[in-house]
Amino acid sequence: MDSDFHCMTVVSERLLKDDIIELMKEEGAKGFSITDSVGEGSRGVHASDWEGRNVKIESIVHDETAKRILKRIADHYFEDYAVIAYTYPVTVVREQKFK
Amino acid sequence: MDSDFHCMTVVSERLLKDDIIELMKEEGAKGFSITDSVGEGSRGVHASDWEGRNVKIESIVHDETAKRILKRIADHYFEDYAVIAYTYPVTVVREQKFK
Amino acid sequence: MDSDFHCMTVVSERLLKDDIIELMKEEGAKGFSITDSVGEGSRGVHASDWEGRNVKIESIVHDETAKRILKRIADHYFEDYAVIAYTYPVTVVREQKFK
Amino acid sequence: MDALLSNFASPVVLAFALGIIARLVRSDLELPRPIYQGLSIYLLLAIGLKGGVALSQTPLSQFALPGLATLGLGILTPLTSYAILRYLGKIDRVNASAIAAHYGSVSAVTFIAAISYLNALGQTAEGFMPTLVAILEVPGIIVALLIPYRSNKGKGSIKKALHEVLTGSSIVLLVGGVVIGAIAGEAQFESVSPFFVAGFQGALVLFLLELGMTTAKRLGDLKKVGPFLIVFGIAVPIIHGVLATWIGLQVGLSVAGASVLAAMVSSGSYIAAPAAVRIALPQANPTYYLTASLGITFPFNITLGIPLYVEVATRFAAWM
Amino acid sequence: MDALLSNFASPVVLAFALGIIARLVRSDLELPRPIYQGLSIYLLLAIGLKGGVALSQTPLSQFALPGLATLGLGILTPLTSYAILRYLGKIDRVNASAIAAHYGSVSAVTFIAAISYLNALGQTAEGFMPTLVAILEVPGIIVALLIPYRSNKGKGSIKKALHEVLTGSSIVLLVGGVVIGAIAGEAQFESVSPFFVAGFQGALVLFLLELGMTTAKRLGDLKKVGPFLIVFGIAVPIIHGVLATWIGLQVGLSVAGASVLAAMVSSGSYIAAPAAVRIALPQANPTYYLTASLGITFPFNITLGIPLYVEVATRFAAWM
Amino acid sequence: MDALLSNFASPVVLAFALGIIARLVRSDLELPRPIYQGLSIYLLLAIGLKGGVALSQTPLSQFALPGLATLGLGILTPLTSYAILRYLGKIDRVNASAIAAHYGSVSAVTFIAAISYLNALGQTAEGFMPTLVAILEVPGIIVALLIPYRSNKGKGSIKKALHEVLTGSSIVLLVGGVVIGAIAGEAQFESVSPFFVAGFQGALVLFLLELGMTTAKRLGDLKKVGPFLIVFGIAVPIIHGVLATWIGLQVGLSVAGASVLAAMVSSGSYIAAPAAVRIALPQANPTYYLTASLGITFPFNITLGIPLYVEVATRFAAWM
Ligand SMILES: Nc1ncnc2c1ncn2[C@@H]1O[C@H](COP(=O)(O)O)[C@@H](O)[C@H]1O
Ligand SMILES: Nc1ncnc2c1ncn2[C@@H]1O[C@H](COP(=O)(O)O)[C@@H](O)[C@H]1O
Ligand SMILES: Nc1ncnc2c1ncn2[C@@H]1O[C@H](COP(=O)(O)O)[C@@H](O)[C@H]1O
Ligand code: NA
Ligand code: NA
Ligand code: NA
Repeated sequence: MDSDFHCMTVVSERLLKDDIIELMKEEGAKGFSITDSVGEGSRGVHASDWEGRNVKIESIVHDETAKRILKRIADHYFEDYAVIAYTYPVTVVREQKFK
Repeated sequence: MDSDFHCMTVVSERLLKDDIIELMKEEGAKGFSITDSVGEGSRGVHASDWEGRNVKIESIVHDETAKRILKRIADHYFEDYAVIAYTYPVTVVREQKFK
Repeated sequence: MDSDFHCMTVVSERLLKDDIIELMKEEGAKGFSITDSVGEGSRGVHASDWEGRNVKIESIVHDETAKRILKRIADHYFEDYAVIAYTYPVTVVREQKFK
Repeated sequence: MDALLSNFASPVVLAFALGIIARLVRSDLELPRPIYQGLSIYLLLAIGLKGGVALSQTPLSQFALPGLATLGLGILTPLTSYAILRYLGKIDRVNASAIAAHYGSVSAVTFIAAISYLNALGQTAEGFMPTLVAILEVPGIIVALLIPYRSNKGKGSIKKALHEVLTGSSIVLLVGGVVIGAIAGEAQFESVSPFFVAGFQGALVLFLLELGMTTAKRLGDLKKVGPFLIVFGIAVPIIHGVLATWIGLQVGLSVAGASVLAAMVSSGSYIAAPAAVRIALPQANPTYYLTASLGITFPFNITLGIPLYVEVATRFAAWM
Repeated sequence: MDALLSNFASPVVLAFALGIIARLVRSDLELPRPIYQGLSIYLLLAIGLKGGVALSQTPLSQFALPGLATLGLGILTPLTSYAILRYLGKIDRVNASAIAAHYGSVSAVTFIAAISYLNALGQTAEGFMPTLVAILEVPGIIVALLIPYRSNKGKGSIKKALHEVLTGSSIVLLVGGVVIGAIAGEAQFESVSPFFVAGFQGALVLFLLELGMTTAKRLGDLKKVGPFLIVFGIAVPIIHGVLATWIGLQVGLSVAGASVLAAMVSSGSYIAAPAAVRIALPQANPTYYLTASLGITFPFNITLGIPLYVEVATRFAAWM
Repeated sequence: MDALLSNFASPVVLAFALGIIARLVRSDLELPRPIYQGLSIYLLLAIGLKGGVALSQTPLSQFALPGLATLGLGILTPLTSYAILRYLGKIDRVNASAIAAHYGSVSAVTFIAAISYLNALGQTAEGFMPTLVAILEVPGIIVALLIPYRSNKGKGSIKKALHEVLTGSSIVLLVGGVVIGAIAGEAQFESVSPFFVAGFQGALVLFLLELGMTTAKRLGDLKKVGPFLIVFGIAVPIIHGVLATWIGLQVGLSVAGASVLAAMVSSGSYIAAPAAVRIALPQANPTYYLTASLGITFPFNITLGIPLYVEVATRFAAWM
């Protein structure tokens, strides 16, 4: 078992889905899982009110990768878009799957 | 980066959704995300069998807030309703978003 | 509050849903929550492309239980199926609910 | 007898049976939830609209007595149900009123099934019947929920429960449909009638397929609820149904109208009532009330109950 | 006047009102999202198909002028909107062009409501109108979005926004439907017409029920957007609508056709435009543009606007 | 030739093309999954019901031979497919039987498309054809899956796979529909026929729009599967189709009936078979079997194959 891995989680308006996945892959994520989500945050209405729901994107990545993704998402999207991001350590087996 | 934050998670029958969100806001949660969920637990049939699915409510909140929410949910709802609650530490950036 | 508990998480093609739940119960899980999920991983196309989405199965279980489930899922399913599994520690109240 | 057989050969009843069988053989057949919800919105709005158009052509005088009678039955039936559950069944106060709330209210699908059954026999009930469904839906729930609250046994919020039932989607769609239909009238309704009228029976087939699958889940709980509740779930509808037939004829309904009223009054709610009861009486056990109303009374009514009420209404009418 | 009243009694408008009321009384009524999406696919494809079948029977000469006029209006209206927002409303450049993009594009539902309204009056617009919707949808958005980009105020990607709007589902379904309808022709279309024609009005009722609920959410934002935008959301449609009526008649459209063109031109998009604007101008505030187009202009148009344009078109035609 | 062209102008085939194009231009168009599932439940139940009503009017003697022939073809086609894949294509045992299972079973949509195509030509196949679909669906899968198990190459559970395919939703709906239709008979079926018959072709348009989008995803995998499988996916349906046409006519089917049988037999399953194969042979690569049956054979059949089988059947019949 190996605990150098993190679950990198992003909840954002649906619009950003493809961009965020691309960003994650660029930083080295090998896979991801997406669930539909609705929510409320600090912002008032956002386009997703009309266009559809939020997405929650999760990717099991290496520690360092998570840090880089977290930073890039904050830099690029926090100002203008409805998005939050966080990460937490997880234990996996057969770590080669995520590298 | 800041790790005094927790992801407060509640899985409950849909009926309680609005009440639990209200409770979380009262305790200081600044936002939340909801996903649909189905499940099975210690209870047998519950109304959500018929009425719809469970909801999973997640909120990134401060450490202390999570503790208070956890306690209040256990006290108010554990006896009569289909609900579980747990919390785990997460790392966020730009913590002001959650305070 | 008690932190000997873990959230055991499995993301797999829908096909395996019932088998994985059975496996979890055999190992002592007392409940679980399922959400719909779509994703991409190391494998290319898998049957779920056509048949439906992935499922994300989460179960709050004791530390030791999580370890056993993780191992069995890796042994049985990692080779031929689209599935990942990981676990992380959570804090719960009224632990008897999960034992 | 013939009529009974023909009921078993109706696509609607057969689809219900297919749903049960699909579950029993553990098929993966599943009507997606949004489709099920969409169908139920469609069905409720459709009966509301048709009822509204009919109501716009009904003089108030003709509607007043049946309306009052329905209200009276809505108040009476939860009380009789409660008394039987409590004193014959020895069921505790909270669970007794939880179940009584269901039998005080109405199952819209049973109502629809009754209408369809009569259509197949070539009979038509009064056009304002959907309005009676709306009248019947709420009071019985309130009456039953008040029982434990009067004795401080309620842990939940009766105010919330009341709001839930009054603004629940079935009431909004039924009453909303009736009002829209009444304002629009026949001419304006024509443009939407291929959608809401011609498609109705077929949509009902899909809906009952799903309801069959849901019922099958409940059947597994039959042994949990015990023999008393099973007898209750068949005997009480018969009692209430026969009573409603008689009263319906007395207040001037046709044989078809009295039969439909009987189907409504005898039925147990399984949408509005469970939601309200869960809020007002969270400590009541849903296995009891869901199994009784959905697992026993509903299948009984759509197979044997409705033909029975029509038979009884026909005989009563012949005497009168 | 009579026509106006009859519009308020149409099931479609009444369903919209019911949706608003359901939200105001905090009902739990909800049309599941997949149903809503399915309905909008159905409605767009249906108007495309019908338009295509009609187009296959229209000589190009008859269609050329109205097509060009629509294109011209699609370029003009975002500019007038922008000017009014910027110089009368003192709204900043980014938000002004975000809102202008919505009024340059078109609301397909307003178009459909206009067609239905005219049908109820016994009038029929030219069959190629859906093609005009497709022509009108895109240019206005592009024109409006180019304004801030010319002055380096755009932070998002206009290329992505363009792709979004050109391949957005409404364009694909409308244009695709028109092409399918034109290739298939009347004979082949017959087999699918019970589904796409007979069911249309009824499906629209369900759709507007949901749109009423969405609009109600927007109504709460009315105070946030201030009085200028409220006046804007009513006055600008009237200006654009009257202009379009006049031009429509000049290029040879019938009274019905000119009225429908007016409804289209005056309407604000709330599907294609918000998506594109969110991508191209993420810093613009969605509360402004969504509330204006969906919360103000849409309800105005389907209740008062459309009857007004028909009235104006009738009078213009009498003068000419 | 004319018939072929008219097939390309049918709304159903054009909608399939639109679906492919929508994906190629990367449109965000998407039919929500629950709608897709709802439509497929509707379509399967509808063909079952219609078939059942027809069956109730068919003497057993007329049905026995075609039924047996279909069963025989269901056992033969997976074996020919396997032999070709294994010995001409040099594909390993597991993947060969995985693919063979698909060609042994049947694509219900291809069946429906054949029925529709013939209707457009003014021809009607025997009413009991849906029953043949049910007979054809299962045996081919079992035969193909038994091959690797006999030689201990199966890692999964063939028992589970069998249960899956026997209780799969397509079998339950088809067989259930046939039984309901047969019991209900023509008179009882009338009330649901506007929903299940009149709406059918239109619903099929929406369904094929989605199937076009799914197919487009598969097209990207064409290079992964290599030239052999592409040739296989066209040649084998032709072989099986021509054979089935001949046999169909021999056992007394009409030209239309034999053509529909050919479409069924030649088609590759992409709902029941993938699920069963995934369970019984998890190590087989889904890219191969999904791309072959859905990416190659299905589009071939609904555009060129079906008109070809009709042509062949017509000529065979002329000889006989
Ligand atoms: N504290 C929070 N906890 C969980 N989810 C949140 C939180 N804040 C925001 N979200 C989610 O992120 C989305 C965007 O948030 P915001 O940018 O704050 O409007 C919301 O719609 C929620 O789904
Ligand atoms: N051990 C568990 N792990 C994850 N989810 C659970 C667990 N126990 C219960 N749940 C979820 O919580 C809901 C209510 O549980 P209960 O109150 O035990 O019936 C269930 O329907 C599940 O969705
Ligand atoms: N690194 C990852 N992080 C999150 N989810 C993943 C990851 N890799 C795979 N998945 C999920 O697990 C499923 C199967 O993955 P795979 O077996 O790698 O094809 C995918 O469809 C994803 O939903
Ligand atoms: Na009742
Ligand atoms: Na416009
Ligand atoms: Na085949």
